[in-house]
Amino acid sequence: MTEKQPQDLLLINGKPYTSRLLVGTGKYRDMEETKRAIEASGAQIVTFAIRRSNIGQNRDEPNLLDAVPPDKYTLLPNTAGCFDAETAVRTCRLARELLDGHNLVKLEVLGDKKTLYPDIPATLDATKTLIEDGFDVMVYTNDDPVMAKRFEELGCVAVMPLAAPIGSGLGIRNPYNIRTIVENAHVPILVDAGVGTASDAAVAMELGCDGVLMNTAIAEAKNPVLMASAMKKGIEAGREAWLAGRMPRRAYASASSPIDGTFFT
Amino acid sequence: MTEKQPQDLLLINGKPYTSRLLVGTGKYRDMEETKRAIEASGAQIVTFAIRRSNIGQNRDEPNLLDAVPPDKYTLLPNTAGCFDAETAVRTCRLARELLDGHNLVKLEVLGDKKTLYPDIPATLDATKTLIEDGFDVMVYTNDDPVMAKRFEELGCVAVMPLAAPIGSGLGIRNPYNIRTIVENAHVPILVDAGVGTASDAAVAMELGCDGVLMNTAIAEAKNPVLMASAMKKGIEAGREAWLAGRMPRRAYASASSPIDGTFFT
Amino acid sequence: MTEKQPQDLLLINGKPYTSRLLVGTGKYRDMEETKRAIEASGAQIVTFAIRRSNIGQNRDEPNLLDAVPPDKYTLLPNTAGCFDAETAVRTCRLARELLDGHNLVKLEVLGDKKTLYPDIPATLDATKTLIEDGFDVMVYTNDDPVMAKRFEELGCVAVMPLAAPIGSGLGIRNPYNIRTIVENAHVPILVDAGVGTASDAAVAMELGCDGVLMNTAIAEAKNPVLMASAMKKGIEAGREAWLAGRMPRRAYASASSPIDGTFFT
Amino acid sequence: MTEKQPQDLLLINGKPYTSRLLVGTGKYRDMEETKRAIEASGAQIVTFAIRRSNIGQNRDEPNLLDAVPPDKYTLLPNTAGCFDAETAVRTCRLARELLDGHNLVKLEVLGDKKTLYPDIPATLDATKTLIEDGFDVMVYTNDDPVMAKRFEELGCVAVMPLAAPIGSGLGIRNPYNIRTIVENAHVPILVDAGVGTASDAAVAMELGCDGVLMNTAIAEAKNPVLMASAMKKGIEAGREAWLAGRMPRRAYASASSPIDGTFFT
Amino acid sequence: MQVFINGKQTELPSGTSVQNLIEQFDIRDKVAVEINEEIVSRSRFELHTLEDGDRVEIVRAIGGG
Amino acid sequence: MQVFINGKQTELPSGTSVQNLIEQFDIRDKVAVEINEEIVSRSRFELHTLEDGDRVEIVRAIGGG
Amino acid sequence: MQVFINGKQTELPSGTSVQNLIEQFDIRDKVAVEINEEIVSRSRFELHTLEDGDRVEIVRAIGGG
Amino acid sequence: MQVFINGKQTELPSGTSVQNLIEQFDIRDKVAVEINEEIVSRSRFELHTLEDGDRVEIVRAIGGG
Repeated sequence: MTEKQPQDLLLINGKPYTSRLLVGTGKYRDMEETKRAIEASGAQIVTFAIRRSNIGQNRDEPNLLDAVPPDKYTLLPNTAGCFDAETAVRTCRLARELLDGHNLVKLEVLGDKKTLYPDIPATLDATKTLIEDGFDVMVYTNDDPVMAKRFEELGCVAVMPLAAPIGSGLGIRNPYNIRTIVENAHVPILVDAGVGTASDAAVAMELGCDGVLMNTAIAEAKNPVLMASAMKKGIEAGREAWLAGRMPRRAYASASSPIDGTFFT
Repeated sequence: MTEKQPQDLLLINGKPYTSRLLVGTGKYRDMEETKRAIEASGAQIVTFAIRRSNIGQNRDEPNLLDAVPPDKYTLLPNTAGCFDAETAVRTCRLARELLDGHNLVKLEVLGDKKTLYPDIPATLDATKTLIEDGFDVMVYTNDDPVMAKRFEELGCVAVMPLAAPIGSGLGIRNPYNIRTIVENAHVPILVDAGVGTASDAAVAMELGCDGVLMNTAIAEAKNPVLMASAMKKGIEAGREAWLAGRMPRRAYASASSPIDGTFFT
Repeated sequence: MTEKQPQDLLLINGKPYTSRLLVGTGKYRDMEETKRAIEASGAQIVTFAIRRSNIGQNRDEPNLLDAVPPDKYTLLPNTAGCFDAETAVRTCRLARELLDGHNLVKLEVLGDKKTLYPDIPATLDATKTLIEDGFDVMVYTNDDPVMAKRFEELGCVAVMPLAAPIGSGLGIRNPYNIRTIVENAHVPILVDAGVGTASDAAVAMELGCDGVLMNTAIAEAKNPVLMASAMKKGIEAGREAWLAGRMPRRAYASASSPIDGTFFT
Repeated sequence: MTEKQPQDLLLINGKPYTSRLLVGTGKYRDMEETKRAIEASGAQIVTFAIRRSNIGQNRDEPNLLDAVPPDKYTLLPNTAGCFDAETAVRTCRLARELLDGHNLVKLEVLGDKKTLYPDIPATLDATKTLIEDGFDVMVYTNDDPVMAKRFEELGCVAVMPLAAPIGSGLGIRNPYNIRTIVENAHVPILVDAGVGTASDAAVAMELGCDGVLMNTAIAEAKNPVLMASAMKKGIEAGREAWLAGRMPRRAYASASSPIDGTFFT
Repeated sequence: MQVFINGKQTELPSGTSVQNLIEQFDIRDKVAVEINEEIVSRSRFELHTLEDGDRVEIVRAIGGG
Repeated sequence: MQVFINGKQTELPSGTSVQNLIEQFDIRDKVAVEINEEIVSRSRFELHTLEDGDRVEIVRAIGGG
Repeated sequence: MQVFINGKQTELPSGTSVQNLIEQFDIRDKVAVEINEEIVSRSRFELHTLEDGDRVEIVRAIGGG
Repeated sequence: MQVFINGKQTELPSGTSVQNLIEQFDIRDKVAVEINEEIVSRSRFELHTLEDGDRVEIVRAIGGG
């Protein structure tokens, strides 16, 4: 819809994006599939993890930063796998060094392996440390509206409530919470985790979210590249539907065709 | 997704369509809005009603057939407003005459004004009469899988179960029925009625439907033209997601990032 | 609630019942379990099937009519397994003879083995024949409000829409339809088929249904006798909740305790 | 079910209860209605608030402790209305004094007036202080499984996740979370807040919860006393259904009556 | 003679054809015509003359779903 | 003579009544009987004698939902 | 002297005990008392005398959820 | 001297710099280095020499969500 494009940009930390779909880089068959899926998704912000280099073995394996060049994408290092504030902070500092001083990070401090829900108190601690240390924090949190607001007040540049457990594909488990978080927010709200298919992404956007971050829903589809395209369209569909203002729900029917002028009576 | 385009066509009565969104022409502010919404929707099949001509008054009101030229769209006359088989059949014959012998019709024989659900026995009667009379019938029915199969066996060229009451915007009330109808079908299954927003359209397609027909969800949106675009994308998103094959649902979490290689332990 | 008992009776064909739970007798481990489950359920109307007698083999197997004595229960023969109107009618006539002229029957004419949904046109035919022949017909139908009304108009003494496929345990798939059927009805509406657990039964009653008939949900529970008791309470809970008039739903919170008088401010 | 009664007791802080329904005392028309509703509910644990005494006015207004005598009920003072840890702790100390040293309290530290969701960090602080001070803490929390486990580890005698916002009547918004909390727990899990009608209470119990605390759903029903009875039965129905072990859900039908022995073929 | 046009009783000179009718009422939309529940095809508008008491329906396409 | 009892072809002496049949097969359940798709009421079991080729159905109540 | 009772400033003779207060205001409900955010146990109502400027809270049980 | 590189104990000649390490192990990926939980910036790889017992972490970007 050319008439809305100009004003409908996602602003994160002052930087504008036309795409509202953020993607991860895990679980793909290979770097080539990763690359093609990201392209099909139209994502402009791409998240990745930090792990030890291989010391002296398979040195020719392809490099993620070649597949996702920093000049083309906004790279978003995440702290996936961290179960305490300290390791999350160390991970962010290594990531900043790795990306030559780039301050934008996705913070997740996990509370339990079964749900991969955040450890909220530890996430609060890490958030404070990182913000003092000059990071721009996009924070993974649960869908509690009170906590979402708290992270905004601490100065996070985006708040990322989960829709359902990471990698579960269950969709938006509690739309009431997400809607309330959106209503209260003055920073971008990005649904992070739990989306399973394109309609889930559309639902998130129709609740008024500013964007969605996903990984498994694309990477574990039978055809990841086609699903990436589906997600791109699902996000756009949901966003446009939200901007367009949906019809009211009615308990009963309402005819689409006029009654008068029927030749039978 | 250029690699799927060639084979992913909707065939109705042997004629191929690239769009899987069918739209109605009721409830718009004016003919101009009707026209722009249809264009934004990308629809190739457009349905309309048959009513008495104005005898001698406002003769200059714009004409639907100018807004929706038969050379550009497949026109689908419907029998909206008919509560018995006879008037539905008469309406189809007038429509065929009006469109110079065009045989494709959307049959609806309504059972009650509160729900606008079909009158199934009367719809069966009208279907038989119309098919004997050479019509290609796209039939509006409830979401009963047994009845959907029956209409296919009678020779309907498409079966159109409702998702929810016409104009209710409640979305797919019973996905189990729609999925069962799709599994059993050898003709196109098009969800007709009940869609309220873009994610509803995506859900219908993710259930395996061949297309969706809607009117109120677009015409009653605050911005119908933008909603038409949202619906176009929602249909494509749902279709691609269905073709791509969604990830399995899981009751618990599954990490997106590898565990090994973490520098903390 | 002693104050409501007097007026809160289920009337079927003029006969009053205090229990609104109707049960089937299939799928139990043995006749003893059948008997104990029925007692625990508090059911007063019990349905059963008609099959050929064993000719000359295991003549000592227990007899259903001993486990469910006609002087203690209202026996409701059903036409389970009939896929056409004729066999359903024959079955009802044999049942009437078997029960010495008892006219109350549960009619089901099935349309397909996968869903066990009714064949609506055949059910209409059988209904007319049976009513002419003096039967009191309780009819199994889909959840289409138009058809439910039609069966009432034909003179059925109760209309029994399905909640979900027989034996699926999926609960009320489409509460909107059930509620609409109830709103339109002047005969008892009994949900038949699809209930899986006690809360499903409560939901059906909270929608305003007059009762629920179930079999699999009790017989296939790990502990059928305990589940029978759960269902009895679930039905009563839902009925009382419906009579009591539930609180309004609110999108946001409403404090249970007064704000004034707090000693902190 | 006499065979299960003996072993099916709710143990809170070592004390056994036969009722699994806990009720509040707010929002009733008068003390008489409060009393009759509590009796109809069968509740053995009753919660109330602490507020300033009236100084010199309407000294003859009925007294809650007369309506809910401590020798008949386990009284559970709550900290409703507290938005910080300090006032919550002060409230608990006043309550203990008021009840002559009774240590059992329901802690809620609220985070926001719109949702009345807990302030999790403040609730953690208050929990630690109260437990050090010898209180037996039943804690109101959100439905985050990680936080629920944290409160158990801190030594709370019961963990009380919300089903939906206090007084919203929306029912169990996120059954996955509640089920996960139950699976992980070694202390009683009581759903607190959000239940709207009897089936909601049954659903909570079918998820394996040990009990439910409610107030508005009873007090704001048109007939609170009847709704109290409905809730009692709903809780028992859900509990028995959970103990009985529900049938599996099936996507398709499964006949209740045997196929063989039909006289028609 | 008296005929019913779209439900309205109307006086017309005998011998009026469908085509005359279309012109008289200045109907510019594309229409279909039914007389006494039988279709009259466009090709026969000139030839088909109305009879006293005919029930004539003249219909067109309008917006509907 | 040959009759079909619950689908099974059976040889019976002519003149056999429904009552004889019930006794011969020692059927103790309460049953209903249909011959050639017509009900034979219990009161007529003694009187009603079978004909060659009769299709006899003897049914009873069993557990079902 | 001036004390604050449930937030209201009140003039009282010095030497007033908590018990005097309860009686003076004819408080019949069972109550708990906090002075300057410290609990005063019921057993000490007689003994505990108020000081100028004390912030006294007298609370009771009321309906709440 | 003994240092721990990505958790593995390794013998290195004293005076080894971070840069030497990168070259010795032929690490071609872009990496970040932490020694004893302190970042060593890329600009200091040449200058920073390892001490006996140092815990060295060499990390890179990999696929994750």
